[in-house]
Amino acid sequence: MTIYTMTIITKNEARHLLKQMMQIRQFEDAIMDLMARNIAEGGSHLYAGEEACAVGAMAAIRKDDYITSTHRGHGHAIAKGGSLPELMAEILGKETGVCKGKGGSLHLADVSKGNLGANGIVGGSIGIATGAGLSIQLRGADQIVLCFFGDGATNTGLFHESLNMAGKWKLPVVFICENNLYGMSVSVERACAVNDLTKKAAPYNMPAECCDGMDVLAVKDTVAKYAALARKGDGPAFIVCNTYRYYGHSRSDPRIYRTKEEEKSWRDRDCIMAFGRKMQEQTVLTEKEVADLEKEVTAELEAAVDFAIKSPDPKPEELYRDVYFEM
Amino acid sequence: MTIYTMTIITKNEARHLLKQMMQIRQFEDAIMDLMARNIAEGGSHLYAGEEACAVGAMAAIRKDDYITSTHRGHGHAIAKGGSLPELMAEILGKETGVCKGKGGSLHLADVSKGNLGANGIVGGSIGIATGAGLSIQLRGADQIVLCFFGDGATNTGLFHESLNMAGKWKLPVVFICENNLYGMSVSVERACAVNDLTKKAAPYNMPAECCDGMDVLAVKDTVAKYAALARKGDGPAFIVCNTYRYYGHSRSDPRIYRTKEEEKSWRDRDCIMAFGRKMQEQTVLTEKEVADLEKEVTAELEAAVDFAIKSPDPKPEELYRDVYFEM
Amino acid sequence: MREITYRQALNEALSEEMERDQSVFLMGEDVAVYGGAYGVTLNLMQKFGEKRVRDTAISEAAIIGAGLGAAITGMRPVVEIMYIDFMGICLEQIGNQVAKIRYMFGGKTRVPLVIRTEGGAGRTLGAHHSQSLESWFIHVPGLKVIMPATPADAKGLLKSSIREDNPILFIEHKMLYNVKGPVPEGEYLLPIGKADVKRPGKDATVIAYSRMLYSTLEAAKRLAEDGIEVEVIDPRTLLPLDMETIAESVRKTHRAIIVEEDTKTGGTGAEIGMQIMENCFDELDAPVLRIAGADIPMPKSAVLEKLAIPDADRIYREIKSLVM
Amino acid sequence: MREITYRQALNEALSEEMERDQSVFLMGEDVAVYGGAYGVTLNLMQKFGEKRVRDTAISEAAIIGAGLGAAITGMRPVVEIMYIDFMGICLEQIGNQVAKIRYMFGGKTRVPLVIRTEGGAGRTLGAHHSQSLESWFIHVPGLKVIMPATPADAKGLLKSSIREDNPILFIEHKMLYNVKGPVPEGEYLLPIGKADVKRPGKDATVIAYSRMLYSTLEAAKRLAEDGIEVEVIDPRTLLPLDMETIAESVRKTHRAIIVEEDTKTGGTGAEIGMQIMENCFDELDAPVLRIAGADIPMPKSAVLEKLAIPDADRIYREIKSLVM
Ligand SMILES: Cc1ncc(C[n+]2csc(CCOP(=O)(O)OP(=O)(O)O)c2C)c(N)n1
Ligand SMILES: Cc1ncc(C[n+]2csc(CCOP(=O)(O)OP(=O)(O)O)c2C)c(N)n1
Ligand SMILES: [Mg+2]
Ligand SMILES: [Mg+2]
Repeated sequence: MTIYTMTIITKNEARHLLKQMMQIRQFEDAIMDLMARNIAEGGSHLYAGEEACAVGAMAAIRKDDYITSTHRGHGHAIAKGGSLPELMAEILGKETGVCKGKGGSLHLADVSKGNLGANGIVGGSIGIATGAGLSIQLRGADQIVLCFFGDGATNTGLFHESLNMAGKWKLPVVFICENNLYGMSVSVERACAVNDLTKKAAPYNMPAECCDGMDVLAVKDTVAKYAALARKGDGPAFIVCNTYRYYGHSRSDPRIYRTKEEEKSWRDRDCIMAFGRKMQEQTVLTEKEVADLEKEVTAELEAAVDFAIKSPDPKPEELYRDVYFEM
Repeated sequence: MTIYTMTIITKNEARHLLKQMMQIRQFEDAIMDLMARNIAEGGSHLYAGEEACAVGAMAAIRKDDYITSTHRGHGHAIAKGGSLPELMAEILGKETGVCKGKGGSLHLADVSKGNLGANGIVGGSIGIATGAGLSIQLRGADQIVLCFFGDGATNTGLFHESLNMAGKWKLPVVFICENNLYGMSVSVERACAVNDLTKKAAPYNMPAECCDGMDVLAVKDTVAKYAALARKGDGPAFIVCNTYRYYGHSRSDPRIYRTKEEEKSWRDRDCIMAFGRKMQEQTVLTEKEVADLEKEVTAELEAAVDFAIKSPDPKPEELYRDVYFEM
Repeated sequence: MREITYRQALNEALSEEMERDQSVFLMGEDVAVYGGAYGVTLNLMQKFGEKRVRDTAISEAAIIGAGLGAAITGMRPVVEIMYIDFMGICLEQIGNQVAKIRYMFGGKTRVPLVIRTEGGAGRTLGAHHSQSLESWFIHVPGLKVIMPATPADAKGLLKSSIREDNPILFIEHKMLYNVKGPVPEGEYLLPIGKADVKRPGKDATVIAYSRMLYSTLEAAKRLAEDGIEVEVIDPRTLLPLDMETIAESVRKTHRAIIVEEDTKTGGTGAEIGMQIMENCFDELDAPVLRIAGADIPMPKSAVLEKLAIPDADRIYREIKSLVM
Repeated sequence: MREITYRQALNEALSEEMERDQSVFLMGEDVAVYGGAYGVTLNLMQKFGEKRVRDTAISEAAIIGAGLGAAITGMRPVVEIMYIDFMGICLEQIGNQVAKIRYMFGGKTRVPLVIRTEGGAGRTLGAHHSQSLESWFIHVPGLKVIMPATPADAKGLLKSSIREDNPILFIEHKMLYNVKGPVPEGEYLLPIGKADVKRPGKDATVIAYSRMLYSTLEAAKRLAEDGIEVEVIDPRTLLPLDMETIAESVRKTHRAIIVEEDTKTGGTGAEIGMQIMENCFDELDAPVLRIAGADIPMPKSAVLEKLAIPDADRIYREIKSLVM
């Protein structure tokens, strides 16, 4: 079990963090269920297990800050303030979805909430995040960007090109690598020349730090530290959150590349359980409060799923709409 | 002036190194002249100033080893045993050129001599070099690959993808960065988040070392060390040779991005002058021998230029030949 | 004849060629331990070892570059790019290096490299996992482009591709992997660059490849019930294109239709249609018809996705109104 | 009217738009200190400062990605890719991200991004610096593709592009930078998606763009001496294509020729020709003729390079034998 340092945390904040993590977990579990019932089609890369990363990171930034997300982006979208019904409807490709049913799981985005989008291309958002950072710098704004990506993405060329640009120009971007040990079936050990992913930032003149991605407060503190630096013009940083995805890479994944023991050892450190327990130990939340929260979230998710299922499909005339902006 | 450590070197080797450097210098000067006379058309990125890199590196490997080269590739081609007349004819796009006049300056290659080619794309050869290393490893051969590229190329995605692959698989590739301080007009300082380019290899689990790219023996010794490691299966290495190109990036370059003083300070350390002087100081070569060598090379170049100019253009029927291999 | 799936046919082709020739090896993302995102390379690592079946990092450009480097130094690599949608990452390496190196080097090298990938829509995966980008590649001289539709064609053409000394882009279709069909046992090779008449007919020539072949054959069956006999030709190789077989058919039927899944504008149908016009203008009773994908990024919605690409119904209707 | 070069026209367009709108900025390799490999951005850094005219590292994918990120967060970037030959490095970012983001996000964003590049042969630079790859991009829905030939079109279209809320690929030609032509002083905007009749005629319609416009106009002059009056149309925008203007002309002349510098197979001429067939089949007296580049990597040799792309001579001869 993770050893938490004592952190001063308000009831409200504890509730918020725990609730968001629960929302994400239940969101993903609901999708598993919808897939099993053949209601959700297509690919969905589930974030279950990694909730502390998105929730901790987002708790460290402002509403008007930007994020970019990944193919495993449901958690980021929820933590960045996305509406559960709209997100769920998007997963089902419905008209009421946050992208009108045109994006789907791989392209969840809501620019109005600062979420510049999930991406079907591994590493595909890292340049976009860098450009958002450049835009902030050019506009003289004091926003920042959190750029999420996986361990696998650190092997893409675009990752390196972008970090070099951000490092050189001191752009306000915090790069967050969610290291869940695998890129699909290929482990970090088999894909990367080094296992210590903080080394990936060595050529880019930015601080790099590892943190426990199963500990929402550890993530929050680490991100907060570098977000503050970025915000005051000190440039980017690279954070590696060690975490784990509970489900397979995608629905059809038999997970032959990892062991049941490994899976169990990570589930034993589950971020929601651990944080709930800790908040109770620290008497920030009561057992009942935690249980009530869970129920509250269950009700929210039921409503979201219901909304999504009942929502209509996009109308045929949507097919050609929004390919271009028309004056 | 560079301080040389005493190295035991035979007359033959000294002659060989000096001669190759002279060949390259005179080759490039001949092209400058041909361009001024509008006989050479198209782009030519001249290697003058950087001769010690190619010559030193090639002196450290075997004939059956491979190299990959760059847009600034005349020096590599000559040092890897290319024939001066064939190379000069190729620059002029003649039928007798090493690539039958179809490649030109940007694509000098001679697979039969282990030169897997110059490249019009910055960084474009780095994957090819990596694949040649993989091929060696798979075939169980004891060859190695030298992969040349510039400082600018270290900012390309392909550089990073390739080094990661080579580092992970311990491929027998020595990556040689010819750091001439600029990628076209953009200095390393303005392009790269770090100035110390050896840091670029930090994520790739390979040794990285800087050497004086104006000192042919320093280059040779450094390359020899890592070539030996690669050959015995210890994997790749990254070498940065600090050097300087005398001419502009290309013919039309007014060189406003650098100072006359900077140019002079490097010319004062000219690799040919310095090595010639040193060989005389160490009584390996006499003044007359050096002068004779120079004359010998001048005659060779005259013959090469003459051959190239007199060679016929490719015949029209060459246009469609060799797009595909036909059984 | 025994029936096996398209996936098995491909797997057999790889396995047989690896057995036959030690210089053949496989490399790509998740091709080894996982057996390929769509299972095409299942069990090959177990059979041939980790040296010859290699998982790579997510580095598409390096995969192609390294494949090329190995191909010109004695090996016969078969590399995989998981989705054709990712090709934009490595198109520089394919277009500038792989396809041009032989010509640029004055014919002094050969490039026995096969690049396998898959494309197409049908799984509601959205805009980054549903594209048909073959037309980018038919615009790359030096490359050959193959898109088999049937298990037998998949096997015969993949085996021939691996033995070919030119670089091949071999494009599979994600919706065909489970399709079964007859495939001869043992050694089975097909010529590259040869179209196949999949259904004879006299009233119109329909050119269809990859997944669209199936929708087209279904439409052809329904048209036959209406008394319209269309000849269905699968070019199988898109570059070089077997215009002889196509033109011969068009000269007989006087009508041509191209069915393609890719977005219409700038698509492969434009080239095929244009070549038909160039070769058979005086024989044409009607303009060549393109039945193609909508000019849009592929939407996630299953309903919209279905509308975005041709199906048997639409093919049937459009051909019928052309021929009647 | 005053005459300025194509290069100056582009430079003016950039300068004026940067003065007009603080959110416009430039970024690319060697665009600032050097002023651009072909001098298009000369003096703009001096005028607008290093913040708004930015030299980047050699990182084409990041240039596009960063341009996109800036475009959807309040800026109007104009980014440069030095040669169109390098596009294969960043085509994923252009094709998957830049062009699709608006649609994928349900219309919730706009992409005011201009990607400037240049292409074409003529300087004997060989296979990696001489390509014409526009047809890859007309196959990318969501993008607009512009290829101006004259200084006035260059200026008017670049200014409109910078003000447009859709992503634009703006392709210049390396052999046109020194070409002079009349350009109105001051504010001058041209509509995107509108073809221009560059020479009126009645005997055939010739569609030519970018550098080929000049060779075509030269051929047209010689044809006129032979009594053949061809109408020369420059589409200027290749995506979306102004088929109305072209079709109207073809309905009048009954003959169409496309002159294109790119390699023929899978080229832009295929799409234009196919659309002409679709729109004007019954009006055509002859098949649409493509006069195009050879299907080869561009050879270095000046002699071969000249043979590889159409010139006025060949255009003259081929049109003459079609029309006679
Ligand atoms: C450029 C690219 N290559 C390959 C893929 C296929 N793919 C999708 S997710 C994935 C693994 C990504 O690993 P990582 O970045 O660690 O993220 P994770 O899935 O572990 O969250 C792969 C290979 C892709 N979508 N994009
Ligand atoms: C991918 C790519 N981008 C840009 C260019 C244009 N270009 C040619 S050489 C060069 C500079 C290369 O710098 P460096 O790698 O340091 O090599 P050097 O010229 O200094 O030897 C540039 C930008 C190119 N050829 N390829
Ligand atoms: Mg991962
Ligand atoms: Mg340099």
